[in-house]
Amino acid sequence: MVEGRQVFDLLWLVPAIPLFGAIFNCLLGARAGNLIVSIVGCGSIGLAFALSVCIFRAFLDLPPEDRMIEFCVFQWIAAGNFLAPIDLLLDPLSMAMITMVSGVSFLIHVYSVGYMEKDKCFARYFFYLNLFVFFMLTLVLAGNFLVLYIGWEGVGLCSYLLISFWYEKRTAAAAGLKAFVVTRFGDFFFALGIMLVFVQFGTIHFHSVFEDPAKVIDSRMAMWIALLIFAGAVGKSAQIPLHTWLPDAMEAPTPVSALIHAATMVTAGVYLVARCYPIFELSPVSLQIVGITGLLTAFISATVALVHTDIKRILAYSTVSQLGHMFLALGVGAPAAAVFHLLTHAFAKALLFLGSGAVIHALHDEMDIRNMGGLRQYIPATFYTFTIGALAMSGIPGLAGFFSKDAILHATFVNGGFLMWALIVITASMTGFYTFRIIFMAFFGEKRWDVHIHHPGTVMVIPLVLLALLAAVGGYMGVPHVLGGGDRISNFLAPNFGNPEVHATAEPSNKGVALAAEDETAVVESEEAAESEKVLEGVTAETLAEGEGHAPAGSPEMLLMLVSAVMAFSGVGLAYFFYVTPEGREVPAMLSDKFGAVYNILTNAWYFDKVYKAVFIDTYMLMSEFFWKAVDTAVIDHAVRGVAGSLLGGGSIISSLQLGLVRWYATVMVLGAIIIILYI
Amino acid sequence: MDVSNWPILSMLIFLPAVGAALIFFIPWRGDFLPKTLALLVGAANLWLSIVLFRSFDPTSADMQLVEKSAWIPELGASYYLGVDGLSLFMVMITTFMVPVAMLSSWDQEGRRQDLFYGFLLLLETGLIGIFLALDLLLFYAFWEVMLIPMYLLVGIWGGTNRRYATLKLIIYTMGGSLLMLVAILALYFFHHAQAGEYTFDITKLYETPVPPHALLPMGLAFFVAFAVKSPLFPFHTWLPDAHAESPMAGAVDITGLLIKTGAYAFLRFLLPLFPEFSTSYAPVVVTLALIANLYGAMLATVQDDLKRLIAYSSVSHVGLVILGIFVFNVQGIDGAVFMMVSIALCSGGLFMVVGMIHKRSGTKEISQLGGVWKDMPLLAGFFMFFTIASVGLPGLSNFVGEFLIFVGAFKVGVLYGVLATFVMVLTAVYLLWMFWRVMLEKAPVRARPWQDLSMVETITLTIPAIVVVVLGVYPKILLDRIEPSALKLVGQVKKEAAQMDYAAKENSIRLAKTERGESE
Amino acid sequence: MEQIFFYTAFAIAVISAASVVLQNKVMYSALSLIITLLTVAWIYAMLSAPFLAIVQVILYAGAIMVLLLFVVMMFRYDETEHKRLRPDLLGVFSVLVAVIFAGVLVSLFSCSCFENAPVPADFGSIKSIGSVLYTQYLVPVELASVLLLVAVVGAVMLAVKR
Amino acid sequence: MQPEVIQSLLQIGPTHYLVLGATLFSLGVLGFLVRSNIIVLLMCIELMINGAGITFITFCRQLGSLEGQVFVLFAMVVAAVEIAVGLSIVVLVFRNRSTLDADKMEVLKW
Repeated sequence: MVEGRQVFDLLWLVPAIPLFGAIFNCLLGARAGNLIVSIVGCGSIGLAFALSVCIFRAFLDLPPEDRMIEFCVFQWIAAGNFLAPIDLLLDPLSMAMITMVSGVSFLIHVYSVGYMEKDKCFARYFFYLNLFVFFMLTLVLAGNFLVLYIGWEGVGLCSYLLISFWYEKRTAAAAGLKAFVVTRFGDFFFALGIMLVFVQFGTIHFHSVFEDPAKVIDSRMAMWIALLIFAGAVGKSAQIPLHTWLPDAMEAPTPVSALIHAATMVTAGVYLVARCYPIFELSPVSLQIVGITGLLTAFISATVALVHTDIKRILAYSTVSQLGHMFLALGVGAPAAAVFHLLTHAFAKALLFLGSGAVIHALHDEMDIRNMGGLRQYIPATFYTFTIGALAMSGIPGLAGFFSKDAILHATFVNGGFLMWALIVITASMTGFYTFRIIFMAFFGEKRWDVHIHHPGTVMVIPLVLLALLAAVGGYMGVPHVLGGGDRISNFLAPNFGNPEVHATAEPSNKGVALAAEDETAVVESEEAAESEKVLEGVTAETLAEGEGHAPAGSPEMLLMLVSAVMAFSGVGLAYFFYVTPEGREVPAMLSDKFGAVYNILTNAWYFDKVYKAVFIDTYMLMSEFFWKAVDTAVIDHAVRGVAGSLLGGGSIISSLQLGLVRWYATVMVLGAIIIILYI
Repeated sequence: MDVSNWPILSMLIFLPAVGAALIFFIPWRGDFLPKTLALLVGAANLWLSIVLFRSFDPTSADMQLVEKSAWIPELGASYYLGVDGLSLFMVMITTFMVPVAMLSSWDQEGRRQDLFYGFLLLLETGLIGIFLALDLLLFYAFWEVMLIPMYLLVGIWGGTNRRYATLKLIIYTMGGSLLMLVAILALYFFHHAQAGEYTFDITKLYETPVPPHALLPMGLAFFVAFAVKSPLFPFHTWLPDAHAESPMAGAVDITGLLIKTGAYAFLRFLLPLFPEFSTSYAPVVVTLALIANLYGAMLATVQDDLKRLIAYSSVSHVGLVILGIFVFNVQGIDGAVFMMVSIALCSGGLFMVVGMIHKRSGTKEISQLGGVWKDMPLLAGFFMFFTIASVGLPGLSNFVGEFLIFVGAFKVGVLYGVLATFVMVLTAVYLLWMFWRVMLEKAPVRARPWQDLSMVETITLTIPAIVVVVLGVYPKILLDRIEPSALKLVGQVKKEAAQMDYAAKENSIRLAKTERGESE
Repeated sequence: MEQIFFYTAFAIAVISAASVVLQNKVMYSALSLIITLLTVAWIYAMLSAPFLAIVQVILYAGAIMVLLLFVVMMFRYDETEHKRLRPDLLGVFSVLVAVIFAGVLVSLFSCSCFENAPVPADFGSIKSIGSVLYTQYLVPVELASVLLLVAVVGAVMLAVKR
Repeated sequence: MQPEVIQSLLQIGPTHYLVLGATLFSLGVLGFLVRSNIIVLLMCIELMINGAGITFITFCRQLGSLEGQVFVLFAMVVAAVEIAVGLSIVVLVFRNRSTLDADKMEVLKW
């Protein structure tokens, strides 16, 4: 095995191999058969994964304090004092990310070999996928803002290409364009953020910016930079104002949704905020804004997921909701928890997406869960892996999701204040509810379809099993101290986010208290956003009553853990009650027509799409139409033609003097003579 | 062979002219021979410019390979050529784009192709002359020479109402340049009043302080002439017509070359000759450039004619270039020069692709196109490549130029930076929407599927594509050489306008702007 | 004595010139033109230019007027339809002409300081004019002959019916 | 009438001839403007030429040089040429338009 320092010199190979794979597939893919293309495609990612594992092992036996390796590939742009070399940075955060990204994408590559083999643009698909992984790895390994921006834009481009992969479908092309433009709008703010950093710090190199930002910029400037960078993250990770593109992005092939819209791209925003955390810490206001946005996103998208029927859209909204959790964790000062949740969520959500892909594959592209059901005995492997993923997702104790979500809940309770905690706990229960709603609707109950089952091939099942394993085991990375775990993830990320002990232990750190105090104002504002779901809360409250109610012993953290577990179980129980037990069958129908207004708000995803279309798109079109017709043709062109017209007019007047009469010419001559004589 | 004593610059200018003469005056039978000759001459010129590139010393900022000889001694006009960081790449992109344009119209039907190629070579002479001339009269001469082949190229081989388009093009530019001639003469006499000797040589004219009362009219005259040629906002209406009606290769030249002359002339003549005018009126010009930038992008969204759409996108990009020039800092000017080169490649590439679609479908209307991807995947690949390059994906050449200009604008004024950067969203909107309407979706039923790219067409598209990638990945080859001249220019402008230090006044970052904050 | 000659010539010339202009019938104006030409020949003689007088008589009265009369006779052109003399215009134009005439007179009388220079006896004779003609003005004479030739050929080409 | 006026009238000097020339010329011009028959126009041209001829001869007599007369000779040649061509045009016009009225011919109107 390559040991010691030199393994890190191969760091640049990690993003480079997928790039070579992509180039190969692009140029020779069409001619080479599907087999070669899949070998090259999966091979390159597998190699990258293996390399990152070696680097990870070498990285582990480095002492914690010097786990920060710089590596400059070559000088890219140099204009005046604006230096932007291509340099890579390896530290615990990026180490964790590249392993996760390359691991998950390797599994997804293997899965999509099975999923896509009948598609005629097989090579082009792997070209885009490899290119995507290349850009994602560049983004994660970036050493300065501009290299991160390269990855950032590249990832956006690949998601555009992959969403509109089936270009024949009008909705796919539309979704692709929508995704690209909305993320591009976020990138606009991110670019401004980079420029502001450059203007303030004089350099865009991460290390020199984040070493000691306090001495260069005051908190007000830090707020502007933080907000701009956060706006970029909002665009990419589909938070509230800019989240409309993610549900539509489900037009992409399912493995793409699994890779891009679950595991990797959408988490880029969280990674960015985590990476620039030192600046965020400088301005508490921006942290609050991040927290609140995260909370709002989590809550709203969870409510929407309750009522949706398309299996992939539910998962999309659940991704948006989980991302909301991560941003909330960042907002309340627990970046380690956010990253931990990111990792666990990646495994679980990828599994869920691939599982749903298998279901859709089986039912020949049937997306609507209403006409699924009873698939349990037909595709058992998918059912079991899907259930493990669902359990992990909804935070059932023992599995991955529980530990990471609990860390977030704890941090919110400690730093965020009671109301934020209450809201997020409700969201947690909703997560449990809609995840298991899919399972009960799809796998249990009577068969609501009649097409011949298309059994997923082994190539598709293996990744599912592996991911299930990861989802189950993943949690033990960060078992909190209270439950006797080593909380290895926080220690591992210590160099990035300061010592973990401060966050995980029960008594809130001094910074935490200050945050809580100021927090009342922000909470009030989120109050009226929550009132519309009062109704639903009523429903969950009475089920809580018949849950186990014994008073938990031990420290408040144990209590918190218990409450979150209870909420998770209540959500699952409710879903079971609604969709499996015979008498519960008509309750959802009764509920939906009783609260009709609330129901269709939720089904139309809070009308975000319609509002955006009316406010932005139509006005923009009108404005450009106006500019074109009124200003360009009418004003400027007219002026130009006016000048030409007047010349022509003048000419014609003069020409009318030619009467053709001999006499007339004679008189003109005589007049001339007179003038001459008078002159003399 | 020892190259240093060759008069490279004059050869660069007059080789195409010789080629054109050969084509015109020798009665060729058929088109093939003159076309190959033209291509050879173009390639030779390209090789010459590469020799020039190699013998160009990147460290020094002043003029190199200078050639000076008496032209009209009585007038004091000298045949004075020189190349520096700014003009080197203009020449190279010209010599590069002309053969590419020839290749792209290789199998273009239509009569008298040999004349077409001859005029193309004449156009190249005019353009290179402009970039190398350091004598105002010589510059003006080449400035007018360039118009004639342009008129004939678009006028004879153009689209349907080409007469109107070419006439508008010529009268527009001619009007502007006459103003400039007046200003040149005024400068000429002012110089005589001070230094006592008549000369058109720029280096001497740089020092002549222009009396304040005459400063505005003369500066304005120069500005209008260059604003018309590099279509800046109020004077841009000739560009969409000229593009919509231009022959396929001709369009490439308009975007690729003609537009750059205006922007280059700003750098070479307006800024150093009238520093006070440039600095005092910079905010006005910058706002005009911003308007052009956003306005061009907006208009491009609603166009139905493909070539007109790309014309407006050129208006938007050129707005950006001029913005880069008038922010007077190294990043801005570096970005502007780099952007000029990359526009020529990206928009040029887009035009060639549109030309190929136009040739097959016979129509430029987007409404009648659709689903081209299924019929022509190779062309779709190139179309996607050039669209993404124009949108400004990092790693391709447009991004480097754009980002440098954004940084330059941001350093000078936050509001300028914000408005300039916003265009990247609009560019994405109209380009990708166009890409969607033309390429994706179901193809309307067609008499016969269009056959994909021929060998010649693939070559014509791959060459600029490779250069775009190379410039995107390794822009240092350009940036290092542009930098010294840009620094010299900035110094020249700043030193002259010391009392109105533009940068100091502007770069107090005003943070009051609310629309940037993402506060919920 | 020669005053009487002058004044009679003056009167005849003016009257016949006026009649050329004012006559309705083209025939009559042609005839009055002939009279005018003859009086002009007479005036030439009085101004001691005998050769010219003779040439005038032969060329003008003889050749041109004959031609004119010949053409007039050729077209039985009925004057009736065409007798409009445009009296409306007469007023305007006579004013114009009067202005020219007055101008000339003014310039004449402002410096009427001419005196007839002494002149040798055979001043206007054929010998003297001939000698001058073929010494100093040889080239114009040749040109004049060419001009005449062209005129003849032109007239023939134009008028011949093809 | 003052005696010197009468005396000047009596004493025939060059001015008298010049006056005659001027009157002839003016009548010619008047005729040309007023009449609309082409043949009369030609005649008026003749008048004008003769008017000019008289002034020539008077000055020639007065200055004692023969050039004037030579010039009048050439003037006559030109007059002859002019009449020849003029009449042939008249013939043509009459053959095509069957009218000689100058006012009807405005083919050249722009």
